[in-house]
Amino acid sequence: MNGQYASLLVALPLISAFFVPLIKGLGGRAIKYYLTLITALQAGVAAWVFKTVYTTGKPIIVMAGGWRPPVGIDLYIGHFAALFVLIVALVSFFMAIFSFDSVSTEPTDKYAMLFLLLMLGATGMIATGDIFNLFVFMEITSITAYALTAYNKTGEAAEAAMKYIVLGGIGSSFFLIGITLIYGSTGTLNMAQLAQLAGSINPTVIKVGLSLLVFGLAVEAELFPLNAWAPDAYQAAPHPVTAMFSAFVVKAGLYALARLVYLFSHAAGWDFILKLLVIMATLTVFAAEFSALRQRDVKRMIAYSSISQVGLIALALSVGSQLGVQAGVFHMINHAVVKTLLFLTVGYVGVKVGGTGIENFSGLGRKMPLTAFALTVGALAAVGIPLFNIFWSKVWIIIASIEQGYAWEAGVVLAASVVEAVYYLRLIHTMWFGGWDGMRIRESLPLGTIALFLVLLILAIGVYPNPFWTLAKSAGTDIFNVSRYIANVPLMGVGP
Amino acid sequence: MDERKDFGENDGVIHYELQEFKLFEPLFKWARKKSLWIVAFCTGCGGIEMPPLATARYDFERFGIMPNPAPRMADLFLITGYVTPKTLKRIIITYEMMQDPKYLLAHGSCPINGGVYWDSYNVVKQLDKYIPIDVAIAGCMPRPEAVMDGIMEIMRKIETGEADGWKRYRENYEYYRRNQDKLFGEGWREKEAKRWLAWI
Amino acid sequence: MTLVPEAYVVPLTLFSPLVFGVLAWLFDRDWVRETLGVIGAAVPLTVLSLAYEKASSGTISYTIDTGVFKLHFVLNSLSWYFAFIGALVGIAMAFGLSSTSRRGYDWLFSLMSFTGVMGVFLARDFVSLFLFWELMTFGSFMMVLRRNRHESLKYFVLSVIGAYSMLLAIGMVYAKTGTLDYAMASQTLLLLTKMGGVSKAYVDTIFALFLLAFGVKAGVVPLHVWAPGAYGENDQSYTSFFSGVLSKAGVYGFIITLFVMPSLYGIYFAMGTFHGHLTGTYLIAWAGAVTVVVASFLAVLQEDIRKLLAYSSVGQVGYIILALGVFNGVAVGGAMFHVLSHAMFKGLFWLISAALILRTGKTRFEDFGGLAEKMPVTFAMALIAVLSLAGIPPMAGFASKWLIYEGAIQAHMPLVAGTIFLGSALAFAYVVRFLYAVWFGQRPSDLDDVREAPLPLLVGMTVLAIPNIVFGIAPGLAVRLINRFFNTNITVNSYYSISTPTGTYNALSVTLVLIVGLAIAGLVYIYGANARKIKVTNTYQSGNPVTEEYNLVIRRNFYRPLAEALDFWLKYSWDRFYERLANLSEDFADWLREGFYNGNVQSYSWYLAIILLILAIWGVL
Amino acid sequence: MFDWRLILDAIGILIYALIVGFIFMGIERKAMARIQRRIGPPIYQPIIDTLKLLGKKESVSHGFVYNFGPVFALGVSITALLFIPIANFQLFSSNADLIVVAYLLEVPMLGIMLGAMSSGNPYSALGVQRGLLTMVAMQLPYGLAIIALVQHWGTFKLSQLVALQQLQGWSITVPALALAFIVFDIVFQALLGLEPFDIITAPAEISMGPMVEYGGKHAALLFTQHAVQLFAETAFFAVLFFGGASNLLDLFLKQLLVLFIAIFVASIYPRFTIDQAAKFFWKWPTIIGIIAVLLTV
Repeated sequence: MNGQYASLLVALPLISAFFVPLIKGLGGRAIKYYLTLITALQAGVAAWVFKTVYTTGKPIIVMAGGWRPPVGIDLYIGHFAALFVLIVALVSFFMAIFSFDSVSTEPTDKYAMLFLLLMLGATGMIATGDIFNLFVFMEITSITAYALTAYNKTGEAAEAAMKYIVLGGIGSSFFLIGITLIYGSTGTLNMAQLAQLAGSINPTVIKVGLSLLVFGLAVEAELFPLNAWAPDAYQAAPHPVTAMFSAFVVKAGLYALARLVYLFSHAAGWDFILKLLVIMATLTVFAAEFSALRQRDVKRMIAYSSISQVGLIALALSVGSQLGVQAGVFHMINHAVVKTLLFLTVGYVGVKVGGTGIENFSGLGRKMPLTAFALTVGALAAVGIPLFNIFWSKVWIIIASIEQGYAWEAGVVLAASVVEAVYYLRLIHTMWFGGWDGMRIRESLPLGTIALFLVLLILAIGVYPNPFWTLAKSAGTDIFNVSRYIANVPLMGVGP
Repeated sequence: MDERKDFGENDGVIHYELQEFKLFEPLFKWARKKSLWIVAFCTGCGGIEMPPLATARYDFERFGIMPNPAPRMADLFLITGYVTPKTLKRIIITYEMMQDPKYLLAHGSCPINGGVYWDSYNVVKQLDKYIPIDVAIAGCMPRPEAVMDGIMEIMRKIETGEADGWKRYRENYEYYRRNQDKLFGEGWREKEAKRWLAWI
Repeated sequence: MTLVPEAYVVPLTLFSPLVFGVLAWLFDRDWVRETLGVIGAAVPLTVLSLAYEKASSGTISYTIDTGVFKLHFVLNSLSWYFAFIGALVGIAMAFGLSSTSRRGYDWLFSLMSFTGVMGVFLARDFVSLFLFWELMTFGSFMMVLRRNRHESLKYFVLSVIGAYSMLLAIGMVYAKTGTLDYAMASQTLLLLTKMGGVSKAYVDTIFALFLLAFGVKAGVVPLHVWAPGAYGENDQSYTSFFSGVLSKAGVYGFIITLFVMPSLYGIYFAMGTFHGHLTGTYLIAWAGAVTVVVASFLAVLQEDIRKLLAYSSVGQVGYIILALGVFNGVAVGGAMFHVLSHAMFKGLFWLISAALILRTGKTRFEDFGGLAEKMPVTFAMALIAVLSLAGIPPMAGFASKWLIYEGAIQAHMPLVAGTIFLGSALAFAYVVRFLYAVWFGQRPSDLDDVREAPLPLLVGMTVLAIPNIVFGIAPGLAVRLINRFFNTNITVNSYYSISTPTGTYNALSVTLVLIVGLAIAGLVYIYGANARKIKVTNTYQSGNPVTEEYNLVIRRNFYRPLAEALDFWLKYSWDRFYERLANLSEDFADWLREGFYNGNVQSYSWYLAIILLILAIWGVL
Repeated sequence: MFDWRLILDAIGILIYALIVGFIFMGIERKAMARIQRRIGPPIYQPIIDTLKLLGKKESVSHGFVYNFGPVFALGVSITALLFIPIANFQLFSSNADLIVVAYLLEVPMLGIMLGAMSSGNPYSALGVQRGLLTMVAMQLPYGLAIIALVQHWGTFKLSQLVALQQLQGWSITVPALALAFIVFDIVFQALLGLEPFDIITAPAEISMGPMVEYGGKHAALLFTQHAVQLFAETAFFAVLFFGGASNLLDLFLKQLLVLFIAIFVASIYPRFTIDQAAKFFWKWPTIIGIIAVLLTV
């Protein structure tokens, strides 16, 4: 099993997505079983890739059509990509199981296709080593995301999808213009070669190109002014899809942003972009936290909290030190785990109790004890209480940002996370000590096991974070250390 | 002393055994004579007669007499004028609260025989039936000199041991108690207290 | 040391409460939970007392490597002193809890805060301090959350603000020195201040952030707002631990910033002096003084027993902060002694209030009365606690307050010493108010069937009452302990007599002469006629007959004249100020959400256009 | 362990203090009478009163704490007395200092309050409230006076204080300490419960305040306590400001001087209400005290 099988990561979801119409006739449940099977297979391949990359230590380079990189498109699955592709696969597998109960609207085959394409898009964005290929996968992710947001066929879902399409469209088109500009001046689309030539491009072109690239990805990565679409999209999308949005769709955007920014670290005017990103990230955390304070709908509240945590990751990545990027990646892992658990439990309550308004959550401790317990652990983890996982990464992010001289930004972020503590603890209080209408709801076994697995994962990382911290460190250096990235990619000596 | 019927009186005001000081009795007798504390309880028209005694002209403080508001500490109880049943209730309660070697000085003729109000329905004609009197000073409000003379009389009686009003009250408590109950009716303390409850 | 091998001392003290807390929460049967809880609280006490001579002579260190950070713990004489006080009050709390709370929930979170506070005392580097600090705050918060949401949120927000300002300070220290360990961080910081690598403003901000963080937990005045709610709305026997020991974590923080990081001396000198006193510590002294006065005045005017004890606790910790601020040997020695005596008598007070509320179910003063006959043992404990808090000579409270007086006046801080006098008089006043309203006077009819407090609670009370008397009569014992980690120039002539350069206090002679005096007075008393007991209603009401229905007692706003004298000051209250601030921030949040996420796409696309404009301008320049 | 000379001294001083204390109370009443051009009671009248109270044949009690209150008050007063250096007798003053004595002189108030509170009489409750508020009010100026004193002399030990004053002249002669003297004198008025601040036992208003339920031997105890307290406080005042005394006669004269200042003030001024007293204490005496303290720092 040499490295080339890693291309299955992209191929498998693509092929199986187009098989779905064939088995449409067997009925909704069969499609969902098929979906779970495919996501399970994808998780298996991703685990194998993860094992090989982390045991050999060398990244896997998949060259499309056997052509050497600057000409052919290559998939560069380094430490970060291997780790995150596994996370994407696992989360989609869990959400596939979750969509058994939660997705009820009719065309489930369309849902399954979109689901797989979304997973494909995210995996592709993370694994690709070529800018244009990155654009293509980004387009796939966005378009499936638009469709999935409108999947519930309610008025509110349609409106959210429309907003998402308008903003996503503007963003990706500017991203494309940026790519053409850079391709025009360097003549190559391969990231490694771009990094080599970054210093020699004439300053105005690289400044405009880089800014457009960053702008395009910022819309996808939900930074402050550009994330207005996010809360509505998260709320309107079906529950499993929201979990996938916050767990890895945003992360893919963030990863691409970080990868591109660090690629052009030798370009002129690079530190302005970093400063802009830091400011946008801090504002994201601030705006999202405060607007979640008086939310009546728990799902929208957790959406805001997810946006603010993503802002925190963006701050970590754009701080500009290796420690910052490592802390950012560690936070990505923790955030993915916590947000999946939160959206899973909130979605499940929304399905069972009908609606995710805060009044449905009162007395949940006695109504659905297991879900309530999982939701409490997720909430406490999100707040950053010690013995839970986000505590460690948040401490490192704050220390890293202060080390780089961003003490004020760290202060604002900490102030905002005080607000986060308030609304999460209000939720916990209503859940455990709120009034109770007396009837207890039986919880389904598979979702219970998933929730418990995630809770145990949170506690494991929280109590003994060492293994996950080493993972995050190697993934972080993979992004930050561009020279190693260039060395790993076998470039043909062609082009200027 | 102990064969007396138990009237369920107020906290055994009667039924305690007396403290007999053997050694210092003469010293205490002298001290009781030389320091009489007056309960500030002025009833009837005589109340205004008492302050002149404290002024520079008569000055009863040179005999060690001092007005004292609290009955617990006081020894001398001045009844300074006519006594209505309502006041008599307060007098009895205050008298019983005073601690034992206590003396009663009745001013004016009203406590003796009703005086000017001899035919009034609301005046206690003979105070002696309800409270033992040690010294009575005649006169329809005796002048300060007369009161000073009465005080000298009380001090002499303490000296000789005749001022035994509190002993008489203890020994024939039935007599006093029967008269009181005849006047006010049985259990008058609770009834009186309940009457005022509404206003407090 | 043979019993407990040295390597296991620190982990046992640290983690046994949490482990047993979780067990108690899992096995939620009636007596199983209590025994587990008490064992969990007893283990640190036994381990610490066994490790006494080892810790007092050398140090026992212990590190946990969690990969992300290396957590380093050290048990030396200073941390042993604080940990031992914490363990003592902890065992008393455990006894108290076993009779006042029937829930595993309370055991879990009280023992979690126990672990937290032990971690704070034993920590030797900033991250473990921050980790256990958060754990302690979270544990105590959950105890309050169950009973009152508003108060618990107020408590949590303030202490999280404190914790995050500490995190900022830690980050700033780490940014400049690169290490997180106390000793190394302080050395490098000292060098940097000398060579001018660190600006003065940088050092001031670090100092201010630490002051804020530890001020919140110690309850310095502007930040004390959470104390009445958090201490009051709680299971009272847990509050004995909460106010007795957790406030000491704040005090311990002050000690870290002032002493354990010796380099900060350099920093404090760098901060200049204010006619003879270091500005940094002068500020702390004045913060403590203001806390003593404001908290004591508020305590005197309270109507609820829990609020009174809460404000009094804030006031007493104000004493400690004041003494630390005075920053001369005697005062700091006094502060450490007051840490011990405050933990003892305040813990005792809270256990007494737990017994009262458990038995009568009432908390306001106007419902109590005449319980002295009904609960004689608790009354005796209350007397001990009252004498100790008011600082009556034979008790521990007096010894520590005496040292603080001496220190403050010696250090030529006259006005601060003046506030101590006012504070001790106020302490006297509210303690007598507590005695009067609860124990004496006419007993309301519904309190007639009140029984004595349950046995475990009484055991807890005795555990805290004995040190009050022992350290009262023998202050030398405590001062010898304190002299082991601070060079306070208090000389210990013998276990019962201590003397400072300017004064001496021989507790034994004071006690003996007091006993002789009482004997003389007793003789005079016995000589007179033997007294007979009379009912409460047989009192002098200017002759009027009195029955049980009369209210013979002034239990409601007992100090109305003081309130009238202070009405100018009482108009301003920190509580209302913070409520308005909270509402302001929530309205701002609403305004921001309506303003920004207003739901129409045109405005969203305008935001995109703005960002493009910024990039374009940058591109052109 | 027992050095008999000290114990004999103590007993001797105690009896001396008791008698002189009663004489001072007598002088107080006699002087007030003479000011009002009355003859006034004999000087030893308080002794007679105490004997009469002690000789009462009956005694009433409201429970254990009611009895314990006066006993505790007298006990602590005796303790306070024995820690003050009386003339040339050192007594126990070597092992306790100014702060301990100042505290011991205030603790009898707690004893009286304990007894008064347990008597369950509204008047005594009012008396307790006023007593405590007076103490709270006068504590700040009292502290400031003591601080000024200590800062000037630099020591807390009473015996050392006396020695220093013998050498460098009385505290009165120092200007700053003169201000402290004025403050201490006003506070002394409240400590003794004399006229302007006798709100505690306001006879006309709340019938003897805390002492309303005290009779017989309890009142005798309180009278002896007041005598010992009077002697102790005048001695304390003399030690602090008039340089102690080499022999008893010298001390007696100084105590008389202090007493007469208090009597003259008492016989002139009417009574403050309690919040007026609090406001007064926190205005003038505190300001003078702060000035005194700042001058000596």
